Amino acid sequence: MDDEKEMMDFLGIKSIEELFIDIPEEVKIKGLDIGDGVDEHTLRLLARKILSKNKSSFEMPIFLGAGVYQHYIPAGVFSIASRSEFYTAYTPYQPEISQGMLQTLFEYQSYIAELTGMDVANASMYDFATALGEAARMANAINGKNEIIIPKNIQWEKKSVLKNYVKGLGMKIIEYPYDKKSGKIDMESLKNLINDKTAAVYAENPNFFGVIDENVLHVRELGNFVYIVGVNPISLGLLKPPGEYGADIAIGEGQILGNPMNFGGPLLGIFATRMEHVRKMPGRIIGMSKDKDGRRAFVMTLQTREQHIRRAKATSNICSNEALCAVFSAAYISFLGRSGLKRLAEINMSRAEEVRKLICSIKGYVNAHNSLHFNEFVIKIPIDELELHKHLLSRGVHGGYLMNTWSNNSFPELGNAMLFNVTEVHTDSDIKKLVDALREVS
Amino acid sequence: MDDEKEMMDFLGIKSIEELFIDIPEEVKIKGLDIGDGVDEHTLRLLARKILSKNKSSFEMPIFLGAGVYQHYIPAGVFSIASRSEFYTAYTPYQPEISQGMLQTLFEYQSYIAELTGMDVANASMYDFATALGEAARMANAINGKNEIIIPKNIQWEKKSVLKNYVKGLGMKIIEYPYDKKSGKIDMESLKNLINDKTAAVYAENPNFFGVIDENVLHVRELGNFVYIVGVNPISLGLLKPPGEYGADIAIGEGQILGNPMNFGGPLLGIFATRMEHVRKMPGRIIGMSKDKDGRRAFVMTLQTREQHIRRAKATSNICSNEALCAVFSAAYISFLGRSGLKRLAEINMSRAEEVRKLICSIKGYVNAHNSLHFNEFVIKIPIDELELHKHLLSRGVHGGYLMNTWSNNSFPELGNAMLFNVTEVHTDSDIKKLVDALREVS
Amino acid sequence: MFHQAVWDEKLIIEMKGSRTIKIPNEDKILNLNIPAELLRDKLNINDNEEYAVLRHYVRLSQMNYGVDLNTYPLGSCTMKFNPKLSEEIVSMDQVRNIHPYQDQSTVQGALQIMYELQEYLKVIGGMDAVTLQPVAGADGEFTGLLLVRAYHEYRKDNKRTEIIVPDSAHGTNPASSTMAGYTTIEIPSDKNGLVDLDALKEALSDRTAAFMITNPNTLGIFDDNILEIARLVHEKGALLYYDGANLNGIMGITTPGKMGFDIVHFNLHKTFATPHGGGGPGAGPVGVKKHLEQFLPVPVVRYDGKSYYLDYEIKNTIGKVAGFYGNFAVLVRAWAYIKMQGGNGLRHVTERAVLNTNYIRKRLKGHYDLPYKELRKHEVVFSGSNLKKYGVRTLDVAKRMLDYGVHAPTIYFPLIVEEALMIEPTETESKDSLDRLADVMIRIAQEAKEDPEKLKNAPFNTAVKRIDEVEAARNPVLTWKMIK
Amino acid sequence: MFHQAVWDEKLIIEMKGSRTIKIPNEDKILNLNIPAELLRDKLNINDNEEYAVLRHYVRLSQMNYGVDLNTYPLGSCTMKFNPKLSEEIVSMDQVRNIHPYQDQSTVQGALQIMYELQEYLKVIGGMDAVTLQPVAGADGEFTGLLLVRAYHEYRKDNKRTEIIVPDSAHGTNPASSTMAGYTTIEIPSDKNGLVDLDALKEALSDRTAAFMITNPNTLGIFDDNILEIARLVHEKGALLYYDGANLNGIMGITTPGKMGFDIVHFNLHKTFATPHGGGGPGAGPVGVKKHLEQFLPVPVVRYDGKSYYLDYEIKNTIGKVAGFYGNFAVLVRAWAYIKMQGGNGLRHVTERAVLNTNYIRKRLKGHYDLPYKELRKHEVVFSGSNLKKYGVRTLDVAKRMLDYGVHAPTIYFPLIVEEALMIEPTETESKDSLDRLADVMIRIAQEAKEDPEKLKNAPFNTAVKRIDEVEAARNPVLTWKMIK
Ligand SMILES: Cc1ncc(COP(=O)(O)O)c(C=O)c1O
Ligand SMILES: Cc1ncc(COP(=O)(O)O)c(C=O)c1O
Repeated sequence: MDDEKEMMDFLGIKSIEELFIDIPEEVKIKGLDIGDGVDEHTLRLLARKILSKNKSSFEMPIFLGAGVYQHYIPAGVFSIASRSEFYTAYTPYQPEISQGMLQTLFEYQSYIAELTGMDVANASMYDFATALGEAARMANAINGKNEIIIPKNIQWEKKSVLKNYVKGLGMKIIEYPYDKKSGKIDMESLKNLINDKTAAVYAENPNFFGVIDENVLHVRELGNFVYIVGVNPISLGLLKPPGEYGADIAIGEGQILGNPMNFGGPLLGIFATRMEHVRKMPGRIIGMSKDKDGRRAFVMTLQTREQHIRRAKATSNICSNEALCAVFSAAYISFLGRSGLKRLAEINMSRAEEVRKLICSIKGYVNAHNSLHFNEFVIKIPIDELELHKHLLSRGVHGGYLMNTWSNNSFPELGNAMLFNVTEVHTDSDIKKLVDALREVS
Repeated sequence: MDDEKEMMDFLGIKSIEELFIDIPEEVKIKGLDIGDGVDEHTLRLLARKILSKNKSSFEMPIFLGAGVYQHYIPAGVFSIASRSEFYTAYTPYQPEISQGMLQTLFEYQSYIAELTGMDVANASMYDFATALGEAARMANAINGKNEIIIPKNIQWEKKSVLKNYVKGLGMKIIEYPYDKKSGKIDMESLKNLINDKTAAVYAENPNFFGVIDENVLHVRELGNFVYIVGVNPISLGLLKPPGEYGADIAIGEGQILGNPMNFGGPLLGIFATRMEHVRKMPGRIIGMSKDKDGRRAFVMTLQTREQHIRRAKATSNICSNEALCAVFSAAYISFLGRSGLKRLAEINMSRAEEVRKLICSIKGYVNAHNSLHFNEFVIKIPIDELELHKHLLSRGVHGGYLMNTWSNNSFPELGNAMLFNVTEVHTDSDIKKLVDALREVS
Repeated sequence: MFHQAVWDEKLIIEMKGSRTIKIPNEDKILNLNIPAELLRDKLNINDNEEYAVLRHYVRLSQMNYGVDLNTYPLGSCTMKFNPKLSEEIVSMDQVRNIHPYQDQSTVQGALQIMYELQEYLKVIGGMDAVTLQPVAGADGEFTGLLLVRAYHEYRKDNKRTEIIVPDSAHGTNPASSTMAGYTTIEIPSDKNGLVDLDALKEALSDRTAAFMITNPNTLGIFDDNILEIARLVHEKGALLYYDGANLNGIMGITTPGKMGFDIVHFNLHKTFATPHGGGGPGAGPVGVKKHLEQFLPVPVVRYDGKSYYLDYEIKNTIGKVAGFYGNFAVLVRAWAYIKMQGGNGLRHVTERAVLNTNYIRKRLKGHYDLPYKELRKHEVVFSGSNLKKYGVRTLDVAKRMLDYGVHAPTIYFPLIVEEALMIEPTETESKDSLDRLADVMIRIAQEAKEDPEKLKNAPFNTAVKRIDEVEAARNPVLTWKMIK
Repeated sequence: MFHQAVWDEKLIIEMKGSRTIKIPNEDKILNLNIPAELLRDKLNINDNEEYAVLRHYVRLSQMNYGVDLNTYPLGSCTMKFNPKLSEEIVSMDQVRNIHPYQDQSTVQGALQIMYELQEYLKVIGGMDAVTLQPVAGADGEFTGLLLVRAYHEYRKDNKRTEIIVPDSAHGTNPASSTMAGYTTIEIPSDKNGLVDLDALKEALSDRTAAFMITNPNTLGIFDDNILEIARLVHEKGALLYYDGANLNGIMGITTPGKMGFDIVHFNLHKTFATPHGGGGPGAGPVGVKKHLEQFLPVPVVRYDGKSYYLDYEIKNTIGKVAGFYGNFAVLVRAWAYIKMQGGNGLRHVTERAVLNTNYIRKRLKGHYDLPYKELRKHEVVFSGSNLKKYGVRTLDVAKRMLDYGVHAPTIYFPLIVEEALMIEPTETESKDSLDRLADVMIRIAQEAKEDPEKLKNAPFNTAVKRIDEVEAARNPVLTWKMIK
């Protein structure tokens, strides 16, 4: 290309090789053996061909939840998030020219603070699991203690991430049991586990079983520790927020708020806390300030907590986070508004309850937990988990989460069981398809 | 809603009905019997379900052309055309705040003028067919004469549109024959049809048979009339443009330049002419000017030709046109550039020629026209058109245009024949599929 | 505090670079042996990197105003919200990548959508049959008038050479008449801005082919003589044509059919929320009463109870008015919009559009002249003539509005209102944004008094300052090869 | 003449309206009987019309700078062209709407793409195995260091508590060490900006778990002692970690594997052209040599010749570092990018990136101080200290650049360069835009002399003027409920 030639002339070099003379011959390679490049159209065909091997939730009803959820996403959310100026931006290092992203993230933080009832939220963590890891570390930073007590009925992946996050601190993870009948926190046992080594107690509402647990309202009373609560943010359109029952840190999965499932990534870690702890909080924070003319302006703030300034002493190593997912969520919440969020929570509870009743009316399918559920529930099933799963697939419907098969048998007391998720997107005919197929093996 | 209430209060009305008291009761209706509205997600599901009954060119190779063509469209073209500021704009009535669209359309006009070799182009017509209609009317406006001579081998739809466009003027449409062997203009016959009533002669290159016809270079010599040439704009990356062989008006289908097929609409009518005729030209025209500070600026110009000013005396009634399609095309041409346009024309000719040879090598399939082709060619086939068509479909490939079945038997001399189109998007495996299937009925 | 983005953007031809986009099968080129006389030798189009091109147009887009940015109160243009789901739907392969000649068994989805849309438009228009083929409002008018002609010719009623239009009509109405071969007779409006019945009676004759109006008219006023008008027109053997650009003022309340019209065109890009694309593509389907059905363009979509098909067997069809079946991708969007709204939704669209208009009407009254009666439907036309005394024209008001980040209304139309400011807010503007619009216009009326020079020099906050339009027309520079 | 768009945009909470978005199954609500103590009573989030929301964010977007607008020469960030086809692909249902727990037979396409990407990254990194799970560069570092720890623990080599990093390292390197439970030992760079071998030798001990560097380093200089460094580190029983954020400077020329590294993380959102999204999501896969494979996070994607599957059976796995399999939609984009480039293409990416950097380096030399040697790879770090005499700081230069519609380079990093201006043009900038960047920076150096006050007050042409960051940190207002 002419331009390359001109630049080379300017540099006084004859060949591009000369730009690499500082690389020792011994380490040079012959090239990358990964095939030739293709034109866009050929790739378009190829991608369609490969991806057509996937079955999306538009091609098959799917009743999976367990951490990642299907919800209706307004077309406008995609439209906003695909604005070039948002998605091709870097972190807003120059705030004067990045007000759009900064204000949007400020709105996201405000939304999360309102939903969770906490004072402040950061501009995102990677996902729910790493948010838990960060929360545990933050608890340690707050009170210097070394034990975190978590529910036994936690998703194993989350526990595994937590383990890795606290490993470096040498923190100990202790599990508290749940009540077998209700699926709720066994408060007595939890109480007994708490002592002066307790850095934090972690509770979820709704929990991994989809159970809405009023015990979370009373955990705070059990002692002096950092109380971490994990929530489904959509449930907060209706349910009391952690900030109102003494949580120090609220975390959750923000994918639920307007982000597609994307095979589990990107997700969006929600992280909110009390103002008194803000300087211990990991992650980016956007603040409101003024410009030279006194006009309102937004800027990244409290950066002295962060790696690029504090380096080894930073609250976390997080740098790139999930800003665009937060944009999706801000837009999503804005479209729904208070009335929409409330209604959405109600629809989810209603639909799930309806389906739960339908399933329980089939012989052999038994309600595992005698409680209020949000949009998920565990059903004890009459045959082997994997067998039922395959049967459903053969009927063109994807069942729920296999409670023991996929969790290294974490829940032996349940026997064969499935965790079903139902949201506003499941149509009557999806539900019929599921129930009919279940009935075949009752 | 609260806001509606507030506005009603401001207006001093109690019910919305009061805003319709000026409508006589006799004409009021009870409502619209078209069902209830649905939420976005339900519609999303419904649209996917209905549309899944279509088979797109990504699901089945299609060898149809005949006016609408499949080409590779860079993803960037869609990205540009889906910028809100472009697609949600109206006609740029306030140029100061619409420079983006105006400059883009100015670039489009420039591209069309360069490609066709004409002095000026308008900012779009509806499609090729209506562009022909407008060209005929413009010829009449230029010389006041009343006959237009068009090729016998013209797409019937285009002829039908032309008829409607000239009907009001009482113009006569006369057809000139083509040479059966070559598929090219029968120059002798054409010459004999031209006389002092001839308003215009219309010729196409490549023509409806896909034939590249050097006779178009010499039509200008046949007399004094408005010479209208219809082109495939992509062919102009390689072929001599109408402006260089005496055309007064060049028209064509701009869909080919970066617009999707869209089941035949929207399309994009290309329209270019000589400067001397510009005030007779239909359609919007963007011009370059200056603002108060002397900076370059763009604006709609020569509007005194148009309906909103000249009303009954306008050059045309056209108002909304195909501006966004012109944006697609401007972006498309920009991505390809001169080198890309030339190469694209070469690929199209090459691929089509390759396939033509392959097909002609099968017993029973005969080349209809012994000429150079662009990206289409007519093949005489061994069995009934519809039968072959169905056979191909049963093999998962969509054949070409059925020359007689779909044209009210306009080409009896061809017998059973198919017009195949091949472009850069047809893969080797698409071609194999077609040829294999054709071979089965040889 | 508004300022539009300003990029000092070159013309693409002034940029410099190399092509980076690859074309499929780029390296498989045969020797083509094209005779030299057929080859072109130069082409003044330059190569550029993909990214340079992309940025060029993204920057240009930022220098353009769209309804996604803010209020766009262009009267007669119905600039309403373009639902994003419609854009999502039309970006599917099954819309974009199907060919019009495909075997009908492979495009059943497309045909179903077209069929359903035909049915919906029949109901909304109160008509008996619909063609989706016309690709814009003006094309719909032209088609409608070809149908008028076919009707009279069929009846051997050959002396009908005139189309009557009111002087408040949109320019496309007379222009379409001309295209269809008719002489346009313009009749003046009465003192209420409505059809002057006496003038109409006088103009009507056995030379009259049709009377073209829109109701509510371009002033936004509903003509309650409509049944009388229909009677007069029909009595004379002429047809009554409805310019559907103003349908947003009556949906679900009445229909053109009910009012006595024989023909109506719909502007899907106005009433049915398809984007305007900076000036198109639109779609202008035409509905007709029974007696005109046999003349419709071919094909029409029909359903035989099992599948959808294109019917070319229309007895006395006028043939074709556009290359294929109309602007399909636009039709799909309109279909989606109607599905989302449903019957009640469309009625509410109209109610809210009319409420919004009257709200603006009352808020601006006193600041701008308001000729004719108060109650309006989908739009309202003010006059800026009260500002003339400060040397300020409607054009200046319009330009100054741009400085506040709001698009101007349609100006100098309809022609019967001096210094017209034609405002159509549509139903999708919130009260908030209506108030903002009103505040800006009231402030400008004030500025006209206090600082008329500012208005005459406006705009200041747009990508360029006021443009010399006269010079542009006097010395036209229409392509880059004309740049000196 | 540049001016960024300015909209006087309210906070969404300050707007006023009603919800118009409908939710599926909105009307099917049972009586839920939720105990009152569990219900919330207020929620300070307001309702708005769909369209009002849309416009709000579209307007905000216009007040944001992205690489689709113009040059974004942030050093270390590799702001290159984000191919639009990748965006098209990830918008397909088969990417967006699949659940991570779906039966593997229903996600074979997803698994194939992940598998292929793993394979490509192995080759590009010169590694033996790859995990795609880490969701950002820093997460990759953390994962890499967990692998370091697992490795030493497995070998019962338990006294290794230190990670050595050069003082030119990115802040995430020491921060990740801390998260993994290590003490960070920072060693100074030598006079050439490279690893000081003596300092390294001194720091290395049997307490050293790993040495983390990037080569080319953050100055853009390739350290040709790399094989010696590897030898020294390995000799001491420590591992050598490669921060892959700078891979754009060597692809196809050399690999971390070839240089002797044991572990590398890739920044797909840098080198592999996935968008940065205003600060994420990214993806930070980690590659390792054979001896570390048994510790990788679960699952890894494998292929048995017939189908793809998630393998959880990794002997001594560290477990999980993120909820599922990594940022899948980002992985798909990177896969698409690599497919489009191919091996030669990636090599050319690096060649052009390095050419562009050195072009800028030479154009700016003399106008800004250039510490250390001339030849650079993917980036170059200047110092603004030559402008200090005019009272101008690098921050002022950066702010002034914004006035010309160009983003500023990374500033004040790496820490070893005073008043650092770190420029990484990437391969996707055309010569045209490089010249524009250079012209702007040269002009600003001139302005610093002639009109330093202008620089200190810049920017003027952005949505807001210079922001008071100190005040923001002193009185933090972090949500709208904190606004007084
Ligand atoms: C009243 C009226 N009639 C007809 C038209 C013409 O419609 P189109 O621009 O789609 O051709 C318009 C368009 O502005 C209009 O406002
Ligand atoms: C050299 C270097 N290392 C690591 C990182 C961290 O990557 P991420 O932001 O993806 O966590 C960066 C990001 O800027 C970087 O430049």
